[in-house]
Amino acid sequence: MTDQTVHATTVAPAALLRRIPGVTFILVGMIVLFAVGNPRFLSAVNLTNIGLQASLLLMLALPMTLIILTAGLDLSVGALLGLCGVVIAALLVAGWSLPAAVAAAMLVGLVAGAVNGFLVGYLGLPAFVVTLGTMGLCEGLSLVITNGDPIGGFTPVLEAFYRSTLFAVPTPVLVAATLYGLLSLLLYRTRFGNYVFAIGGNKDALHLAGINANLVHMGVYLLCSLTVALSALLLLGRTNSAHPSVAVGMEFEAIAAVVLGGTSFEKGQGWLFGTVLGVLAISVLRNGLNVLSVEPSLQVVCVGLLLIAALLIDRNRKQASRDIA
Amino acid sequence: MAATPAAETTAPLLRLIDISKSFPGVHALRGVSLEIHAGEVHVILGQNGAGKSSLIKVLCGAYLADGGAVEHEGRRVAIHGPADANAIGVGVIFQEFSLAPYLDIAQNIFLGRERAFAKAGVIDKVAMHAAARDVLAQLGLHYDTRAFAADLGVAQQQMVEIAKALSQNSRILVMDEPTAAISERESERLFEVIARLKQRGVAIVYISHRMKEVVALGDRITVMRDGAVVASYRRDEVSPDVMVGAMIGRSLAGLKRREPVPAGAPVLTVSNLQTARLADISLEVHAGEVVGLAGLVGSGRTEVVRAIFGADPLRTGTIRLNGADFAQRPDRSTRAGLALLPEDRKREGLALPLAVGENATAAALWRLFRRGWFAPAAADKVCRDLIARLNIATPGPAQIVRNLSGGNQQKVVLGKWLAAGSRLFMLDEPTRGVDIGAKTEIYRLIDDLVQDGAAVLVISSELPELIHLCDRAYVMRDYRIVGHLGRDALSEKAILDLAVQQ
Amino acid sequence: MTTMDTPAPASARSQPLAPGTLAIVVRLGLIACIGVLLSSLSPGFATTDNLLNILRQASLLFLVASGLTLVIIGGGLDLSIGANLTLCACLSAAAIKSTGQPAAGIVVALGCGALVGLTNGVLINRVKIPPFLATFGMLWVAQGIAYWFMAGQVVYGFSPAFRFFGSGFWLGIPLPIWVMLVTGACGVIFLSRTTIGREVYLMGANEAAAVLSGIPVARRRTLLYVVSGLMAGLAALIYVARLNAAEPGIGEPLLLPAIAAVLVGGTSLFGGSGSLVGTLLGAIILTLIVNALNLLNVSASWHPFVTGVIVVVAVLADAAVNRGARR
Amino acid sequence: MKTRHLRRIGLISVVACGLAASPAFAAGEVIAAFTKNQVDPHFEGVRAGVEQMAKKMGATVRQYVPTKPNNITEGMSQLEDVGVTKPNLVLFMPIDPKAQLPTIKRLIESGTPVLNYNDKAGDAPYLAFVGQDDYKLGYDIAKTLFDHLGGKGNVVILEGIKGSNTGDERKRGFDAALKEYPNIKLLASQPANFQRLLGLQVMENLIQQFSDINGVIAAADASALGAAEALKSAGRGNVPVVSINGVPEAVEAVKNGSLLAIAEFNGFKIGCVATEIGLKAIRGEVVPKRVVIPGAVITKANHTEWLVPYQQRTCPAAAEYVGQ
Repeated sequence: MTDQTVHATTVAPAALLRRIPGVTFILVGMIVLFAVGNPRFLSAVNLTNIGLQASLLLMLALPMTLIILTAGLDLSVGALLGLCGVVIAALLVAGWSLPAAVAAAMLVGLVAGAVNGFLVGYLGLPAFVVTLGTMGLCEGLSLVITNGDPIGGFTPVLEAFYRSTLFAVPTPVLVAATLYGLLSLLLYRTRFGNYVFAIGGNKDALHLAGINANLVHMGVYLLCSLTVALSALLLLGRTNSAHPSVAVGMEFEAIAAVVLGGTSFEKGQGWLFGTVLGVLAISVLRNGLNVLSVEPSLQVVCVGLLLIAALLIDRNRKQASRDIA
Repeated sequence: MAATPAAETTAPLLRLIDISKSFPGVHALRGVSLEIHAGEVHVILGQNGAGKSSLIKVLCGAYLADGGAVEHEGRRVAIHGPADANAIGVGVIFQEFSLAPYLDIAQNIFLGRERAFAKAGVIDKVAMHAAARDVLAQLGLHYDTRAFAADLGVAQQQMVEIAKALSQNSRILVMDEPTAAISERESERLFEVIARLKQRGVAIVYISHRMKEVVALGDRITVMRDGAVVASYRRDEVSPDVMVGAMIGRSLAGLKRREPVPAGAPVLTVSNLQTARLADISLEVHAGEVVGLAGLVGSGRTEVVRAIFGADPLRTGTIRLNGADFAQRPDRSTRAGLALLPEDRKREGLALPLAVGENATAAALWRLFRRGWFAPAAADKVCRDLIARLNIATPGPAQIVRNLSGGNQQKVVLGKWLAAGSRLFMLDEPTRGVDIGAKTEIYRLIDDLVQDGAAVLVISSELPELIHLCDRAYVMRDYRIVGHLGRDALSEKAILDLAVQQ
Repeated sequence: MTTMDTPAPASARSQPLAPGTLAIVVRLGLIACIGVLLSSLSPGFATTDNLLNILRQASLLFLVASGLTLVIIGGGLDLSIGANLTLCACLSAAAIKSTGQPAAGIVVALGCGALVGLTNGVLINRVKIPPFLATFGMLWVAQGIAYWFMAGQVVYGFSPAFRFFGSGFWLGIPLPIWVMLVTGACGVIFLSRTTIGREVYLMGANEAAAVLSGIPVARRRTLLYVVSGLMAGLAALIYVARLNAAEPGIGEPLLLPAIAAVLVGGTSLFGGSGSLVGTLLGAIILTLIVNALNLLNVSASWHPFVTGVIVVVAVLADAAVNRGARR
Repeated sequence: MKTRHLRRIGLISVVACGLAASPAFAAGEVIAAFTKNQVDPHFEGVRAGVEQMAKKMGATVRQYVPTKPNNITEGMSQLEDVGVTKPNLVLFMPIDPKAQLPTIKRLIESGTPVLNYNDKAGDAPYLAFVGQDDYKLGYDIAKTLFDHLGGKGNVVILEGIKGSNTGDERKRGFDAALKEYPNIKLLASQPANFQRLLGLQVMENLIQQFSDINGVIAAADASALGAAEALKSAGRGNVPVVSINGVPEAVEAVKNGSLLAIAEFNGFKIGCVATEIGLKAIRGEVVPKRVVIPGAVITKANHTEWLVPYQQRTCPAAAEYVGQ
């Protein structure tokens, strides 16, 4: 310690351990508990169920992680998911081909992402407000397009795709896993990923490094909205019909999953894999409560308690590690 | 990255000609001309608001100059953005670091230039970390490049900044008050690095308030005032007095020590205070005294005043005010007559988006309106009185604090505590980022306070300031008080001897 | 140096409209425009009955949004207000039913609201959970308790004395409007004429500075969440009295409209700025728009879309004004 | 720190094991009963009917209700999860038939017997369908109102949730009745989503828009009760309001005159009969494929039967309705 400026800061294994969010403990606890409560909980069928139920939430929560890393938020993902589903379904029913309909949904996602990204990235408006607005717009548009009626009777290909498996793994799980792989490559191995952390941590620094930080910022929202537009295919496959408000509210669950996974709302601190853990925790809880046939009203309470308990653990651990330091 | 031989000092590397920049209502720069030579340290001196920051921003492409030209090695260049500045080798180390807290050292060093390590868009992390270690090694540093910037100390972050600039082959390195937030010891380390850089032919533009550094480092010194260059010297042709004179437009005698006031009864008695980091802190401040809390940055000075104020939890120890115990909570401390002027006034001292009036009465609402009913007229009057008493340059209490200069902002923070009727003032770096004019006024105010029987505990990294102000001082190292210096023993050397572990 | 020596010029008073005042004026103008437009398009609009109808609907929205406004000005967020309202409504309705005393219902509703608010405050202050998540968690907990308590039933049928709060008139004006005016006035006085109100702005603008100015921020914040909970409790009473029933689904659909009313009212989610008058106008604008669409025979499917447009426009306009003011 | 976690996890485990264990000890068949939300008392009627009949026949019931009212994806997840617990009988009502049909088909294919009740859930090999004819309920109640009005006047309709089978069928019934009464004029038809507050506010606005409303048809009790409140506070309490369902609160409103009449959509009976038919089917008896319980029109004259709380009612025998 004689020369503190030269002294190397090392990444201790403890630091890695510290990254594991508190929800992991709860997740493990829940799995043990549910498995004891009903041995079928760990059956292949049920694991498939959990995977299927988690995959759509994961599709929203993963890009949401990137947005939260930029110290932002996207409340519009649920409504946008619904809107893109409605657009695809309506166009399919109107006789468009699947690729054309998907392209149209991507366009919708592009516009939504561009609006969010421009207002947040370029104009610096608070993301909560901006995306709350676009959320209203998307939900409203879905209602206007459908006039409130669900749209069904389109090609069964989507459902078949949703229900297909590869090596006994459901395709949606593979899709979500692929997205995780791609995003983690993007986040940890590319320039774009570095810039995402930099925007949340110090956007000016990125600007001064000669990078068009606003564009990157907008790009994160675009990426999110485009992913959401593609996820609409999974949603359609799952529900076999398009409802204007089917996914409204999922944004809050996605955000909760991200934060459960240890990603902070500030400074670009976070971990993509934590989001996977957060999504799993929510999905396992819901599935397990069903498998154990817990009374419906208690299920509602349990969701709230999961959130509070996980954050409580994180808080305690953070305090403990600070006390040691 | 190869070392460039020291260039001819006769031909300037970069020449700024007649640069001007104005904002609505303000001429930030008026026809500034400057020559920057390779292998030289060019110090820019000036009070706050003299235009130094604007100049840097023009240099690094953050501002677009309204008029004037820039010549790089004799050729006209245009700086339209950070990319243009990078292209001619300008690197800036700002006071507020441009590091992303949750990127590691290597990622921070090469932020924006990852392409060099990318294969098909994927970054080769091994190569990047190796390169980062190389750059740091050139500065004689051996950091673990996987550490997050968030886990580094201020000085270490600064070194990473320098490494970052160096890795960009910066030929011109601009440093904005680099020693403002680091200890003397760390400053020495920095000066060594600067010397190394000079040898390699890097031109350094060094901005500082500290005359000692200016004299020690500067090869060429330019003084700015009101957005214009008032004088430019070579080091050997100028004395500190002349430079200060140029800065403030008149000659100022060196700082004399403040006349002591007869000390009264003890106001603050701290014994055996211990917190998560601090150990064994005992000190006493009497009425009519200015007591210094000296030590390097990171030695625990700020933590002591925060703990006394109740902002951080205590483990053990007693704190008495006028002989009585009081609850260690900021609201109770305030009501008991304690005042804390925090180190970082923008983050902790002021609500920047609110008005001067709202800020000035923030700590005094309980005292001015004991029943809890707020009267705007009364608050307005209190605020106008403070503005007059402290000579705060503002159009009125309704002015948003963000729009004031640093010195005037600091006066608002002080005014907050005057309004609260505090009897013990704990001032953490009261003159940081404050121009000389405001500085003298703050000194005068401190003097007034003790004349009036209040007690003052001052933290400062500027030793001359401590010696000027204080009747005596405690010196800290590693979160402990390691010594006490009475009025006669108080000297820069004495403080440094105690503050730096031998 | 010259500026330093000259004392502040006294002309500072005669500066242009502060952004806050401007925002209020703009909103009043907007309401007037919609009003003029509608009365020319639809004869049914400019009747006393219709205007009172709009105000009565707005009053319910305002009551929910008012507590939220205070919380947001203080730098927080309360997503649990809707679920809190549900819980208060269910518990108080049951209390009135079982005791036959409206007073019991009032006590239970306010007590329950305050308790949920207090829990929010503790989670945020003590456990340091970000407000967004703490109140989101409480949303689920309160909703779940309401479901459990009601077990699928509806509590209905109250004495006229209690129903007077929701459907009565005084001086020809529906009582909810009076409640809105009285609580609004109290709120405005609280924010502008009490030291605590001033402290709320300070802590919203810069929490750290507020703490170091000796403002007991944690207690103030808890107070705000308790007030927000109390407002949810009060709103619950009015809702129960108005609907003559309590069911576990009444509160949840109110959350987003309440946030929208706050935003349209010009309160910044960054904290430290905003006003209850703005929220009142925001609630009126949102109600007015739906009323207008109805009178113009626009399909109900368009309501959410148009509301979304209004929110976006309001936010963009405020951002533009603030940018202008900052320059 | 670790012990604290362990203690916490331990506590949670104990609670959850208790929750898990309770149904496991009960004897007889396990019935999984689906309802759409925990808000509408109609579904409480269904649940009460199922519980009563199951108890009578020695079976155990597990209730599945989405945590968010009428949430389609949650309803689907619960169906999938039920596939894991393998109950002996599933009583299923769709939140959305199109969305849930494929999942329910797979559940049946995996060997779980499913009975469809309350709402039609598309075409799948169900044990049976037990429900009521929403179209007819809509038609009957509209006619009741129109006759009350003497065959002429202006009416407004408060629709249900668009796209729900129940809502659409009822609306179709209203429209069919309208066609038969040329002198009845439909002023407006707006969705009130079976909700009370929406019923109240939509009605408030309609009152402002039309000064000459003679009658109101609501697709469900909650929105009808809201509308009746709006009319009463506008001093138009004499405008007759009719609705469909017949939850005790609404029946009381018929008793005191706030509502004119209700077409009986009896969740309790549906629950009872569905459980009886379903249990009989899995116990090997031959059961009818389709049981439609007729709905009476509840008026002041005959309302007392429906005032009884669900828990105090007695299940009718399914035989009463078979063959009707």
